This record gives sequence, C-alpha cells and structure tokens, in this order.
Amino acid sequence: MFLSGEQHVNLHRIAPEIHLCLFGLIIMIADPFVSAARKRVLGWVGFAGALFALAAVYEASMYKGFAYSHLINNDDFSIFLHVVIIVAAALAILGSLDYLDREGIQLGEYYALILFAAAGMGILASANELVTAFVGLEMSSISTYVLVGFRRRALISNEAALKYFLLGSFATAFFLYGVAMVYGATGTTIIDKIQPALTDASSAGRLPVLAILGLGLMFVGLGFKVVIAPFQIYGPDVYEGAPSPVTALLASAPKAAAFALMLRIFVVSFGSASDTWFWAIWVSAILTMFIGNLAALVQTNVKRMLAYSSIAHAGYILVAFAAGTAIGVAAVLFYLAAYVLMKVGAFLVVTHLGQRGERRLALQDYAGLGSSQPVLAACFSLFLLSLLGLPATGGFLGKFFAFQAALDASGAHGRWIVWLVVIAAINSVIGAYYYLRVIITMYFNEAAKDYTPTAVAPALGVALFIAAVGTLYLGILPGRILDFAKAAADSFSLLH
Amino acid sequence: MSVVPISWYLVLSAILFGLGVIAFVFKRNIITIFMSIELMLNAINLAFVAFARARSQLDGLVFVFFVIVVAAAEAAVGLAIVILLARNRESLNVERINLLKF
Amino acid sequence: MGTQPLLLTVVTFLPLLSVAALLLLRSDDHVWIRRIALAASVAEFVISLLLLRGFNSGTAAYQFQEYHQWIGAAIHYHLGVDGISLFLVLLATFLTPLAILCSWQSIQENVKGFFVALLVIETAMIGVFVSLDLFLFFVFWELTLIPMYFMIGMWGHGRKIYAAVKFILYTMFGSILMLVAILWLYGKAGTFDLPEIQRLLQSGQIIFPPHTELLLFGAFFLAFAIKVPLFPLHTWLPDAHTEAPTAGSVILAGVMLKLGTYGILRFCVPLFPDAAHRMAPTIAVLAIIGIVYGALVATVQTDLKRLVAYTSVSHLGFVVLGIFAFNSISIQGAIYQMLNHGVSTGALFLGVGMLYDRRHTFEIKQFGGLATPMPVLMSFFLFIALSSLALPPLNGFIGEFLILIGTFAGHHAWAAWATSGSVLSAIYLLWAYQRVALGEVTVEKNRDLPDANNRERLILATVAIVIIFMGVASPLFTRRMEASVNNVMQQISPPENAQRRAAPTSARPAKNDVSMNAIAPRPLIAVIAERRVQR
Amino acid sequence: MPILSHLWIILALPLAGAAINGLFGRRWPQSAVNSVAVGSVSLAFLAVAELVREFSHLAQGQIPYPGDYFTWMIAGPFRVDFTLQVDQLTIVMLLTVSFVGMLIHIYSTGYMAHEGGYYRFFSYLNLFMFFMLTLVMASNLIVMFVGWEGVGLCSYLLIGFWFLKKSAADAGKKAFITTRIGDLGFMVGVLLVFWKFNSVNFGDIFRQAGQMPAESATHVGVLTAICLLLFAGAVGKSAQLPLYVWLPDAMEGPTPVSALIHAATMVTAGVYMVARMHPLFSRAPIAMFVVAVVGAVTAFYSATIGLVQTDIKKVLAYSTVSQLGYMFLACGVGAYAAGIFHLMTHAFFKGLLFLAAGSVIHAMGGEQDMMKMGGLRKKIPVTFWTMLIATLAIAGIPGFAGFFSKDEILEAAGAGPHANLWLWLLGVIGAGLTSFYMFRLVFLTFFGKPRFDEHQVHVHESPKNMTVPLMILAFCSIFGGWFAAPHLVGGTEYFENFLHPVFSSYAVSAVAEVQVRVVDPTLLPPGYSAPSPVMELAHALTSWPVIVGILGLLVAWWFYIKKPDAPRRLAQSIHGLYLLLLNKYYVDEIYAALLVRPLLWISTNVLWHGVDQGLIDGIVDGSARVARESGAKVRELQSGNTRSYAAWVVIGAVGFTVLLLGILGMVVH
Amino acid sequence: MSVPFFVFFACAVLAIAGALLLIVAREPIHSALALVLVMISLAILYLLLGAPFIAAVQIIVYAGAIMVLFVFVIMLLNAGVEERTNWSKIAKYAGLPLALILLLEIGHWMFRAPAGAAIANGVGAPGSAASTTGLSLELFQQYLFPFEATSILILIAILGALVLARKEE
Repeated sequence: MFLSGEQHVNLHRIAPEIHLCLFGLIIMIADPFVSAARKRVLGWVGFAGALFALAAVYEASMYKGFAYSHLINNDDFSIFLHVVIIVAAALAILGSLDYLDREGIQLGEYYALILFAAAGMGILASANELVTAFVGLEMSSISTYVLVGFRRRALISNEAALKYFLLGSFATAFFLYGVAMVYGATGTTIIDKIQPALTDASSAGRLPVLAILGLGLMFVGLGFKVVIAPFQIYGPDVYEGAPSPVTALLASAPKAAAFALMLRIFVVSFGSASDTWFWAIWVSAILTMFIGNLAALVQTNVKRMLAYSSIAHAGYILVAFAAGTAIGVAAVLFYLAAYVLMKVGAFLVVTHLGQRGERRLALQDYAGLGSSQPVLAACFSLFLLSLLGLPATGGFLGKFFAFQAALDASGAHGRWIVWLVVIAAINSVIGAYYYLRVIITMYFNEAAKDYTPTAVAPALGVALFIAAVGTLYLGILPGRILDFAKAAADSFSLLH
Repeated sequence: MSVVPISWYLVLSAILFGLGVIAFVFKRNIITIFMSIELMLNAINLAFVAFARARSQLDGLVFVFFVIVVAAAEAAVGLAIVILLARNRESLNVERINLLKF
Repeated sequence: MGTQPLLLTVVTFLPLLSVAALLLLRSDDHVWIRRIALAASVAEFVISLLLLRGFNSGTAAYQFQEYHQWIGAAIHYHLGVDGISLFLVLLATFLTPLAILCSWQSIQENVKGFFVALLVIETAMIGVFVSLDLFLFFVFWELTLIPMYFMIGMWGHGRKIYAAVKFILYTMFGSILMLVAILWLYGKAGTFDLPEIQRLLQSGQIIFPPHTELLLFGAFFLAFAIKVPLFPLHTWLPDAHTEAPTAGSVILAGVMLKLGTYGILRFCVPLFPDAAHRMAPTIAVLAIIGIVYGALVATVQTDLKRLVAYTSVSHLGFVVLGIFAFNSISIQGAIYQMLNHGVSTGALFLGVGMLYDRRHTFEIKQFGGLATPMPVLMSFFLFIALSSLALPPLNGFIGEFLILIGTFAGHHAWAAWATSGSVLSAIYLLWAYQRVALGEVTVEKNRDLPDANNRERLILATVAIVIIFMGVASPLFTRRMEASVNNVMQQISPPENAQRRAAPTSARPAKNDVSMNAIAPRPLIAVIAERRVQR
Repeated sequence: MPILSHLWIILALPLAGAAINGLFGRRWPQSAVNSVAVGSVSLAFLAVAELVREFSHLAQGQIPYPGDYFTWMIAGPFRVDFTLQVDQLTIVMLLTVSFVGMLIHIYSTGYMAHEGGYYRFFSYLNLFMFFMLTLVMASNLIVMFVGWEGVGLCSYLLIGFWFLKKSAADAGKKAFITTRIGDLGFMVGVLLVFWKFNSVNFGDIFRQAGQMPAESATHVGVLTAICLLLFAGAVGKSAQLPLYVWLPDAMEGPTPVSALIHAATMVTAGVYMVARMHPLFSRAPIAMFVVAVVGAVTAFYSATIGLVQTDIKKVLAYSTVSQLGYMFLACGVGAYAAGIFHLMTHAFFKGLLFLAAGSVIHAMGGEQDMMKMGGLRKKIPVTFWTMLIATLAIAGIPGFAGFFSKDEILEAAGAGPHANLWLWLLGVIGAGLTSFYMFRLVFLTFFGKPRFDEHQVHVHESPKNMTVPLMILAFCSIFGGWFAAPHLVGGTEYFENFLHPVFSSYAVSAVAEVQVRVVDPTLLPPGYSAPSPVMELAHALTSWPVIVGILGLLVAWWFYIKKPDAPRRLAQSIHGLYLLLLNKYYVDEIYAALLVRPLLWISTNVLWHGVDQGLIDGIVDGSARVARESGAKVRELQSGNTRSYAAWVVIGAVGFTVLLLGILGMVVH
Repeated sequence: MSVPFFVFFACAVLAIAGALLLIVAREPIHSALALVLVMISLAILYLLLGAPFIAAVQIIVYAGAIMVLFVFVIMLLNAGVEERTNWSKIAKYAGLPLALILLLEIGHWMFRAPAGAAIANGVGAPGSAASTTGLSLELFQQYLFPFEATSILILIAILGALVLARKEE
C-alpha cells in the first residue's frame, strides 16, 4: 500500500470502525458458502469481529487526535464510548446465537448488520462534524431498522420496524434541518469550530437565533434516538416488537452513541448557550422520568416494562446532562457504561425466557423462577436491583454520580437543578416498585405447572455472566472506569 | 442584473419542510407518508444549497450529495419494509397498524 | 485505642464470609447449613467481644479505625467505633445467633436462602454501625433492605408481600432523599468522611444558611424517622413485624430500628445542630405522641405479634425523646434504651415465635390459659414482659429512667408525658399476658402443647440473664458511652452558635440555670431554641 | 459488727430462698420447700434481731448507718449507688416486716399445704420479703423505688396465684396497674427531686431541704409539688382515695398473702415513704394538709363501706384501707411517729385478723360469706379468742395495742400543730364505725346459730403451724402498744422517743417544738411551764375514741345478738343508702364507665382503625394508587397510532424550539 | 421583473403546489407524481443557485431513481385510494396546527437569517468554486471519510432490502 504516514495515522484512528466493517464484509462474503444449518458460525465470526474491534479500540487509543481533515475526533471520549458500544454489540451477538436458531432466522446478514450498526455508532461517537455524524447516524439507524424487522413472520416485528423506520427518518429529517440551520448560521459544521463561529456571528454577545433554532431541531432528532420525552413515544412499541436480542442492542448502544453526539453538540458546540438549553434538558428530564416510571408501573409485559424503564433511565442520564459540566459529562459516561451492562443483561434474560416466538413475556410467566432456575433468577435480580439503584451495583453509582454532578452544578443553575435531583430521587423510588414486582413474582409466587424451563445456552450464559460481573464491578470498584470517564470528559474541557 | 435574495430560497425551503411535516402527520398511506419524508429532505437540500451559495462555500453542496445518498438508502430499506408489511397485511393504512400499543 | 488492625473488617465481613461457606453446601443439607450458620454467628459474637477488650472508654475518638482509599479521593473505606456504636455492634452480633437458633425448626423450605439472608443482614447492620464514611454508610444502609425484604416476602406469613413491599418502599423513600442530602453535603464539604466533615463544621469552615441546614437535616431525619419509626411514619412497622418470620422480627425490632436512632444520633444531630435545635420541640412532641399512641394502640390489638410490634413504636419514642432532649444523661439513656429494647422486644418476638411454632397463629383468642400447659415458657414470657415494661431492677427501667431524668432537666412537661408511657406499658403487657397465659385453657388443642424444649430454654435463659445483667450492671455500659456522648454534646453547639443561642439566657430564672447547668448546659440551649421557634 | 457492716445479708437471705425455691422447688417435696422458705425468712429475722442489738450500740452521730455496695446507674452527673442505711425508722420497719413475715411464712406452711404450685407460692413470698426489706432499708429514692415496684410485682403475682380463676388474674392486674398509676406521680416526683437537689440520696436531699424555708399556704413551691407527687405514689400503694379500688379485689389472693402484703407490710409502704420524706413534707404545709384530708376521708369512707360487706375478707380489706387512712392522717398532722406506731400495731392486729379469718375460712372449707357462718365460737376456740383480741385491738379498746396508736393519732389530729377539728371528727366517727363493723364480723362469725349445714361442712380447728402464729400475734396485739402506756400518765412515750432523732433531725423548728410539746416532757425547752393543761386536753380527747369504740361494740351487739333481724329492717328502711354502701359507692363501675371503656374505644376505633389504618395507611396506599392510576393514564399516550406519534414529535419540536428561543430572549434581555 | 425572479417564482409556486398536491391527492401515484414535480422544480432552482451538478444529481438520482422505485412499489402493491381514517385525535387537533406553526416559525427565522440577505448585498457571487471539479475535490479530500461511510451505508441498504423483501423459502 502506498499510504502517507498521515493516512496511516488516520486509519489507526478509525481502526475500530474498520475492523467492524471488515468483519461485516467477511460475514457477507462467507454467507453463501455456509450451509443454512451452520450459519451459527457466522455469529461467532461476528463476535470475533467485536473482540477485534475492542483490540482496535486499544490501538486507536494509542493514536489520539483528529483524523480525516478534522471530521473525526479520536479522543478519550470517543474511545470510552467505543468500548461501551462494542461491548454491547458483542453481548447482543452472544445473546442472539441461540435465539436465531430458536426463531429459525439464523442468517449471516443479522450479524453483519449488528457490526455495521456498531460501526455507525462508533462514527457517531467520534464524529467531529455534523454531516459525518449524520451519516453515522443513518448507518446505525438503517441497520437497526432492518434488525428490528428481522422476525419477518411476526406481525409485531414488521410493525415495530415500520414505526421505527417512519418516525426514525422523520426525526432524522429534523436533525438534518437543524444541521442546515447551524451551517447557515455559522458557516461551519465542524463541531469544535461552531463554538467560536457562534461567538463571531453573535453581534453584541447575542447568539444567532438561527443556530439556536437549529439546536432545537437537532434536539428533536437526537432526543428521538436517546428516547427522551416527548420523543420517547415510539420507544416501547419498537422495543417490544423487536427481537429480544435486538432490543437489548437497541436499548443500549444507539442510546450511548446518540448521547455521545448530543454531548458533543450541546457541551462543545453550544457550551456558551448552556443556560439556554439547560431548560430544554430540565423539562425533558422531568417528563421522561415520570412518563417512563409511571407507565412502567402498570405494565404486565416484562419486555415492555423494561422498555419503559430504559426511558426512565434516559431521564436520569439527562439529570447529569443538565449539569453541563465536565463532571456532568463524566457522570453521563459512567451511567451509560453501567446502564448498558445492566440493560443488555436484563433483556438477554428476557430473550432466554421468551421461548419460541417470544411467547412467555408476561409477568406471571416469571413466577417461580427463583426456585426453578435460581442462578438465572439471581442474575436477573441483580440486573433489576442495579436498574433500581441498589448500592454495590453499577446502577447505584450511576445515579449517585449523576445526582452528585447535578448538585455540583447548583452553583450555575441554582435550586432548579436541586429540585430536578429531588424529583429524580423520588422517581427512583417509584421505579423501585415495578422492579421489585418482578422479583416478587420470581421468588414469592408459585411456578406454572405446564412449563418446564429450558437450560441457559452457553453463549447466552457467558453474556449474562459478563454483564453481571461488570455490573458488580462497576458497583464495587468503579475507580478505574470512573477515572476513564473523567479523562474522557476532560478531553472536552481541553477544547475550550 | 439583480438576483433573487437568498432568504427567499430559505423561506421556500421552510415552507416545503413544513408542508412535508404536515404531510407526514396528515397522510395515512404508508408510502405517501414515506414520500413526505422525501419532501422534507428536498427542502433541507434546498436550504443547504442556499446557504452554500450565500457563503460561497462548497460544503453545503457536498452535504446535499450525502443527503441524497442517504435518502436513496432509506428508500431502499423503507420500501422493503413496506413490501414486507404488505405481504403480511392487506391494508397500507398506517392507522390500522397498531398491534403494539400502551 | 483500638490496637487490633482489621478487627472491625473481620467483625463486619465474617458473616458474609460464612455466607460464601453456606453457598458451597448442598441446599438440601439443612443440618449442616444450620450448624455452620450458628457456628459462624457465635464466632462472630465472640470476636466482636474483642472490641470490648481493646476499647478505651477514656476517649471520644473513633477506635479500631481503618482508613483506605476506595473510590476516587472522596470516598474511603473508613471504619471505626466509639462509645455510641460499640454496643450496637455487640447487640447485632448477640441477637443474630439467637435469631438463628429460633429459626432452627420453624424454617423448613429454602433453609439455605434464609440463613444466607440472615447473615447478609448481619454484615449490613454492623457495617452501618461501624462505617465512618457517608458513602459507605449509605451502601450498608441500603444493603440491609433487600435481604430483609426477601425474608419477609419468602418466609413470612399472612399478607407478607404487601408487608414486604410496604417496608421497602417506605424505607427507600426516606433513604433516597438522604442520599441527595449526602451528596449536597459532599458538595459543601468535598468529602464523605464523617470525622472530616465534623471537623470542618466545628472549625466553622462550612456554615450552612439556616434554611439549607434545615432542608439537609430534614432529608436525613426523614430517612431515620421512617426507620425508627417515629409517629406518624410508623405504619410500615406493624405489618412488617407481624408478617415477618420470627428471626426477621427479632432482627427488625432488635437491631434495624436502632439504625434509625443511631443515624439520628450520629448524623442528624451532630451535623446540623442548629436545625436539630429548631426542630427539637416538634420532634419531641411527635416522639411523645408515639409513646402514648403506640401504647394505646398496642393495648387493643387482637394479634399478639402486632401488639408487640406496636410496643416498639412506644419504646422507640422514648429513645427519640431522649436524644432530642440534648442532655448527656438522656442521650446515654437513649443509647441504653436502644440496647434494652433490642434485647427485650427481640425476646418478646422470640417468645411469640415459639407460640407460633406450636399453634401457627398469633390470634390472642386462640391462646389463653397457656400457663398451665407450658409454665416455663410463660414464666419467661412474663419476665421479659416485665423488663419491657421497665420494672426495676431490670434493664428496661434504667434506660427509660435515664431518659426521663435527662429530659426532665430541660423540659418538665415532656418528661411528665413520657412517664405515662410506663403506666400504659404495664396495661398492655399485663393484659396481653393475662389473655394469653392466665385463666383456664380456653382452646382444647392448647391443653397438651409441649413446654419449652431445651433449645428454647437456652435462648430464653440467655436473654433473661442479659436482662438482669443489664439491669444491675449498667455502669459497665454507660461508662464506655460517656466520652462519646459528651463529645456529641460538644458538637451539638459549636462555640459561635453557643454564644448566639446562649444570648437570651438571662431571661430564665436563676434557680433553673443553676440546677440545669449542674446537669448539663444543653437543655437550656434547647429551651432557648424552642422559644426562638415559638415566636 | 457482722450484720451492721454486712446489711446485704438481710436482703440476700430471702432472695436466695426465692431463687432456690423458684428454680428447683418444683421437683422438691413440701418439707424441703418449707425449710428453705421459712428458714431463709427466719434467718433474716434473726439477722434483724442481731442488727438491732448492734444498732443499739451506735452513737447518734453514726446514724443513719450506711451500707454502700455498687454503683448501679451512672450517666453524666446522674449517679445512683446501690446503698442501704439503718436508722431508727428502718429498725422499726425491719422488725415489723421480718417478724410478721416470718410468722406468716410459718402459717402459710399449714394454710397452703393442700394447694398446687406450693413452691411457686413460697418463692414469690420470699421474693416479696426481699423487695420489702429493700424498700425499708434503701438510702436513696431509686433503690427505694426498686423495692416499691418489686413488692408491687410480688403482690401482682400472689394475688393472681390462683391464676386459673379469671377474677384472681383480673385482681392481680388491677392491683399492679392501679398502683402504677400512682407510681407515675412517684416517678415524676423523683425526677423533680433530682432536678431540684441534684441527688436522689436521702442524706443529700434532706440536708439541702433542711436549709430551705418552709413553704406556706400562700407561697407554694417546688417542695409542695414534690411532696404531692410522691404522695400520689403513696396513694396508689397504700390504697387511699381515689386509688384504693384494687385492695378489696386483692382479697382474691390466698389469705396469708392478704395478711402479709395487703395488711401488714406492703400497703404500709406509702406511709413509710411519707414518714421517710418528712423533711420535705414538713416544709410543705399544703401537701401535709392534703395528706391529712385524704387520710381522714379515706378512713371514714371505707369504714362506711365496711359496715355492710358480708365477705369476711372484704370487711377486713376495707378496714385496712380505713386504718391506712388513719396512718396518713397522722403523717398529715405531723405526727409521723404516731403514724409509724399505728403502722406497727396495725401490722400485728390486722395481720392477726387476716390469719384468723384465714383459719376460719380454712375451718369452713373455703367459705367466706359471714352470712353462712355463725356459732363457731366453740368449734374453733383458738381462732375465736385470737380474733377477738385483734378486734378489741382494732376497735381501740383501752389496753390493747390499737388503742395507744389510734389514740395518739387522734390526739395529734385534735391538738397537734396542724390540728383540725373536722379531720379529728372524721377520725373519731371512723373509729366508731370501725369498732361496729369489726364486732359485727365477730358476732356474725362466732356467735348465734350456725347458718350452714353442719353435715356438709366439718368445722375443725387449724393445725399447730397455723394457730401458733395466731397466738404470737395475739400477744403482740395486746402488748405491742404498751411502749406508749407510761405516756398516758405523763410518762415518756418510748416509741416516740426512739424515733425522735429521725423526725427531729431535719424538722422545721415549729414542728419540732410542737412534737416536743405533745410528746416528751424530758425534751421540754427550759422555762416551759407545767404540762398539766396539755395532759388534760389530751385526756379529754382520748376519751372520745374510746367512747365511740365501746358505742360501736354495743350497737353491733344490739344488732347482731339481741335483735338479729334489726339489720334487715334497717337496710329496708334506708334501702338506697344500703345499696350504695353494699355496692361500694359504685366506684368501680364509675371508673369503668368514665376511664376504661372510653379509652379502649378510642384506642380501637379512633387511633387504630381511624388514624393508623384509615388516615396514614390511607395516604400511603393512596399515593401508591395515584401513581398506578396516573401510570394507566400515561400509557394511553402510546396509542399505537403512528400518526399520533408523529404528532408528538411535532409537538416536541415546536415546544422545544419555542422554549429555547424564549429562554434565549430572556437570557439576553 | 427580470428572468431569475420569474423563474424563481414559477418554480417556487410549482414546488409548493406539488407539495400541496402530495398532501391532498388520495391516489398514492398522484402523490408520487406531485413529488416528482417538486423535485424537478427544485432542480431548476439549484441551477438558478449556480449548482448545476447538484441539479443534475437531483434529476438523475432523485427523480430518476428514487421516485421510480416509489412508483414501482406503488404499482407492485397496487396501493389503492387512501382511506382517510381519523383515529388520531392528537394528530388532528395538535399535530397539524402545530406543524403549521412550525412552518411559520422556521420560515420567519429563515427569512431573518443573517446569511439570508447575502446575495442582495452582493456577496456570495458564484465563483469557480461551484464548478464540478471543485466539488469533487471537496468530496474526495475534505469529505473522504463520510464518502467512504456512505458506501457502507449503501451496502447496509442493499443488505437490509435483501433480508426483508426476500421471499420466504
């Protein structure tokens, strides 16, 4: 190859994406040559791809800096999120292997799409330019549209795909128009150049209205992707309709990626407007938490309940987001890490218990799990308690740092953010009820007679194990990850 | 020769975008709803071009290019989804597609 | 000073360790599960006694301290005990073996899970008492909930699930706000380390505006008041206590309620003295209402266990009153009363549990005349009841009396009202005893119930001995508390506040000043603060 | 000085007895139990006797002689040591208690011979001795309170000894709770004492009180408060108005218990306490007056009830209440010594009366209704004679113990420094009534025709171990009062004299002076004129009780021997009054209606169901319901209709853009 | 009135008319044709804005490829007359009015955009920059990365279409 050193470095800096796409391509190429019975192998290839990508993340971390004429910013921030995203993807793949067999849709494309989606999210996380980000967004979105509709025979799967697709592209259009406006107002779409451009364009310290309008429209698009009120509206349907492992992926990785872009745009580009967008976040956070928790309270379908719960968690993340400080960013990142682990874990448990055709999703189907499958039940309880925010789990520290960051910013935003925290706290108590309800059903209720539990498949078992250990690790020894998150956050503050 | 002010183009793009949104909310047929998204994208393109022109930059035009590509990709997948749906159901009325709710 | 390094860590985590051991056993190997659990808890108790040996009663400083970085620079693994927490730790380690013994037979399904839960609770409780880092404290605090939740929900009876959920949601609601307050405090102090924060407060490096302080105090106090429970936040208690299995009730009443009062004494009052003083009258009134109210409601219960549960509301009212009288005597009394209540009420629940093992009901109507078939059990029951109704020279009397003496120094009316509790306690306990034990045997199947077997006799005798011992040898305990309590008294009024508050002293008649300064200067301050609020 | 330097021995003996019998007696034969119980008490009595000997050698300076043991409570400035003390008052009490106690233990071995739970009975009885002795030897209020509560406990246990009888169990509970109500006052009193004097030791308290000026009716201060509160405790313990109601019911207990606890010792604890605290009382005239009034009224009131009771033990119970009233009257008028004197004599003759009554009941095979007795004079002579002696004593017939003590009380009431004609009158009438109902008892029981079926009931004299104690007590009932005999003829009152150091040491000058005047010519201050007027006054007064006493005797004779149907006719003629008395003024019913039932009703319906379950849980569960319902509302948003979703997105878009622009505007301007 | 103005107005009117037609038309096919109309008129406007390449792409890719795809699908599914169900109250009473408000809001601020008056003020004259070479240079140097990404994107699209639309075997 005849590449200049600079191009070499560029390649290093996008190494994770390269590996993901590479393995995606490998799968597609190999697909025709693998007999239908052995498609499962492709799954392992996909998993390998994820592992390689993780290694590549390490490689990329050796070459921090901008790539491709400033369009990509390979900083600690993007590295942190790459790890999160790729881990989520890997776990999803592990969870899918047996699921696809069970549903009789064991296809190579599935894994390829997951890898491509991951690549898109990676771009989203490291993009330093809005249109690049848009492309990455579309990469992840389009592949997830397909994944959601992957159970082609299932009506709800089709429906979920349709809804996700229509509303998704609708929201993306808003985002794009927002980009256009920002471009119009500042003449650039390079994220870390917008900030100075804003202040130039602003006459007498007044921010250009058009840019703020653009911010609002971008908020629509991004809010849709991270599923916060009032754009959460599609979430539960899609999460319920999608194949469970896809839901696991959907609820974790894209959210993380979208939050990453959101952070870059809001904190880096529009940092000077923070006391403006603070209110948008504030309102949205409160709506999100209440809608998520209250609606989850009355669900009888565990999958859908978890969907609502993930909405609620987006709300908690927004609490940290509202701080808009470096600590806030770090808190968001840590929360995302913890959240991804516990959420993927929870949905993978649902995946296993769903049985063929995802029949057994109702709460009472979980009765007696504590006695019939103690280990699985214990894992699920762990994830639920972590989602609930019980100490010694990642979920608790996530909330803890989120609240801390918010209160820390009370200097800037006064008592409003304090009230935000209090509301979040009360919400997490409301949330406790429905998580505990699942635990009650698992442990305190008698199992149905006609149902014999199937053993947990090794792959899924590994995934659950990783998720569980990770959750505990983040809960008890969060030091490393926390430092990592802080470093990532600082890579923002270095910018301005 | 005098030229049309850019703001007019912008207003036009705004109108088209708005109409696209209205169309999205108003239409029932999945395909036409999808079309209204295309309409919105076109409006956005117009805005990009106009801004590019105003700043005499080329970036805006490049963005248009990307947007078109994305639109194409979406079209492919979207129509695939529509076909898939049409296979399993008889109606294309989006309001009739509501198994998932609450 | 505590010399033994790691002693506290061992004491705290030994039960957890034994949990690991239990998990290794086959879950149907009930015998060995029980034996190991018992052995572990007894060993735990013995080891915890080492604390007494190394404890230096002369100093108020925390002893046996352990201090390690944990999360970042702010959060530390910081353990230590002082005169306040020392005996509470012992209380926990003392009651757990009894709880295990009492569930020897009565727990038959999922034995493993039960003892695991029990031991996890022990670790969590001890952790709460010994942790000197607010974060660590909160972790342990929340950790107590889940195992207890399982205990009530899985091995309880009646409306167990309702009780369990009520218990956990009630408590969480309080504690989550406390978490917010802790974080806020951190924002101000920059550390979660309790001694450090106290130092900053003492030196006036942190000063809260009154409004803020009140909010913080409220957030902390709400959490603790729910745990105590203080009227009107007590309604989770009767359900939880009644539906829980015997061991659960013993631990709940014996130790868990003390988490609340301990928290008040350790955090609420020293950290936010002014707010504490401002709220003292209100809280004291609530406490007194609790004393009377709990007693009256207990009197008319038809369910024996629920009756005992309500007595806790009454007794803990005394403790809270004692703390908020801000008087070294009453506070020592309060601590002592915590221990007494732990022993006596725990023992009452043990007795009730033994009845339940025989008849599987708590309905008083189902009993009656039991003294005939089971004289020994009933005699112990009466004895414990007597200690619970504060009959000298049993332990209950000392606690209550110290509280009353101390309270009276500053607030005659409070003490007088509280005293009525002693009459009421006589009423409900003796009436209950009569309905259960005396008279002819009313229910046929009670006629040939077996009397206490050796295991039960062992349990009851142990408790009885402790009751008498604490009744006659209270100085062994109070002497060790003295320094720490005085330290708290110091913290309750930082110098500048003291001046500010002490200003209107002259308003009071000289005689009282003399007498009360002779006892302790604090109540005076409390009174002044009280005045200030009133106008 | 073995005992004096080891006071604890006196307490340890009965305690050991109680422990041994309680723990092991269950499996032992009665003889073993007897030897342990009686042995321990007898040893205790011997110890006391020895103590008295050693005590007599003490110089006044060494009195009260302390016995400090261990620190019992210490918290900050508050400290209580377990300390005992001995002074003259203690000696008197010790002797009385241990002596009567011993006799009753012996008696019980016979009386309870055929009862189940034999060991339990004696273990309780020994325990009672322990607490009672603690009470009288205590040298601070808290230790005294230990004894105080302890005897209450034992009384509870012993009244309810036959716990299979609901009435017995009820009576026990009633006794404990009623006295506890009084103790509420006592407790607060103690709190007040500590608050005022910073100590609970008698020594410190009295020393400080000694410095204080006496309060007057116009200037009521903390002392009065303290005294009234403490007296509340006494009212409960010693069954005075209005808390006397438990004592009559307490007769459910075995008769020896009634004799020991509810006649001779425990119920007199209140009197002892008041006497013990005299330095405070004598400085609180209002309190003194209250004590006197309560005492006098009770004395009269319960005497009236006693008139018509037919249960032999009930009569004695009311008479006990009445006699206790006299003792308080004595204390109330400052004649503490007289009060204690009466306490002692009363212990003798009332103990005797109960034991004798027990013997009668024993003889009648458990019958307690006097209307079903009669003509027992011949059948159980020992019981008859001893009981007659006791009756004469209580009726205050000259020469018997009761005469001297009661005489002194009324003398003080009539002529003492706090003399009050009305109180004196009540006392005198009460004396008359006493003698009437006591002789009524005797006549109904021992004279006239047997009113029972002689073939059913085989009346038989009690065994030796019951009759001997009767005789000993009878002896005491006669000569137990003769210390005071010389005084009547102007000589020294030895009893008074013996106690004088106790009551004079902290006395307010005035009081002391007066005591001197009535009491002891040898102590007269120089220049004091001949005592003759005082003597005449005294004689004039003393004659009255005697007269009414004899009057009562005659009336009783007239009613129950001469015209046996007179009572019935009288009862019919004044039916209302008769019923009122027969039903004890319906006091129990009134209490039940005014206090007990309302309290229970409120607790159940208002507090429990109302506040607890209705209000608080209503709020709790209600908030949960609200959350669930709003959840049901919120989920409606997810209608499943994509167009609605789109609408939501649009709403969001407009809403947030408008919000942002609005804020932007505000931020700038 | 000069030519550019006339052209602008003509195209603007056509575009808006097309958009409205898209909305009102009940036959999907009509809507499709209306959309084509919009696109063509926009293409002309691009020319007017001096972006001939974009105009060409607009015609070829958009009108030519994408819309054909639409028409094809419409034909394939022979989607009949659209039934105007009105089950979504919120769309009717909140969605549509607010959409209109959004239109006005955006329009208002777009009109007042600082860059808006540019050309009137003479700046932003069409330079050689607009030439296709310049564009391609931009695309393949400055924006190389997204360009490559789009290739993956298209791959994804093909893949997805394949997976979803493939007949069940």
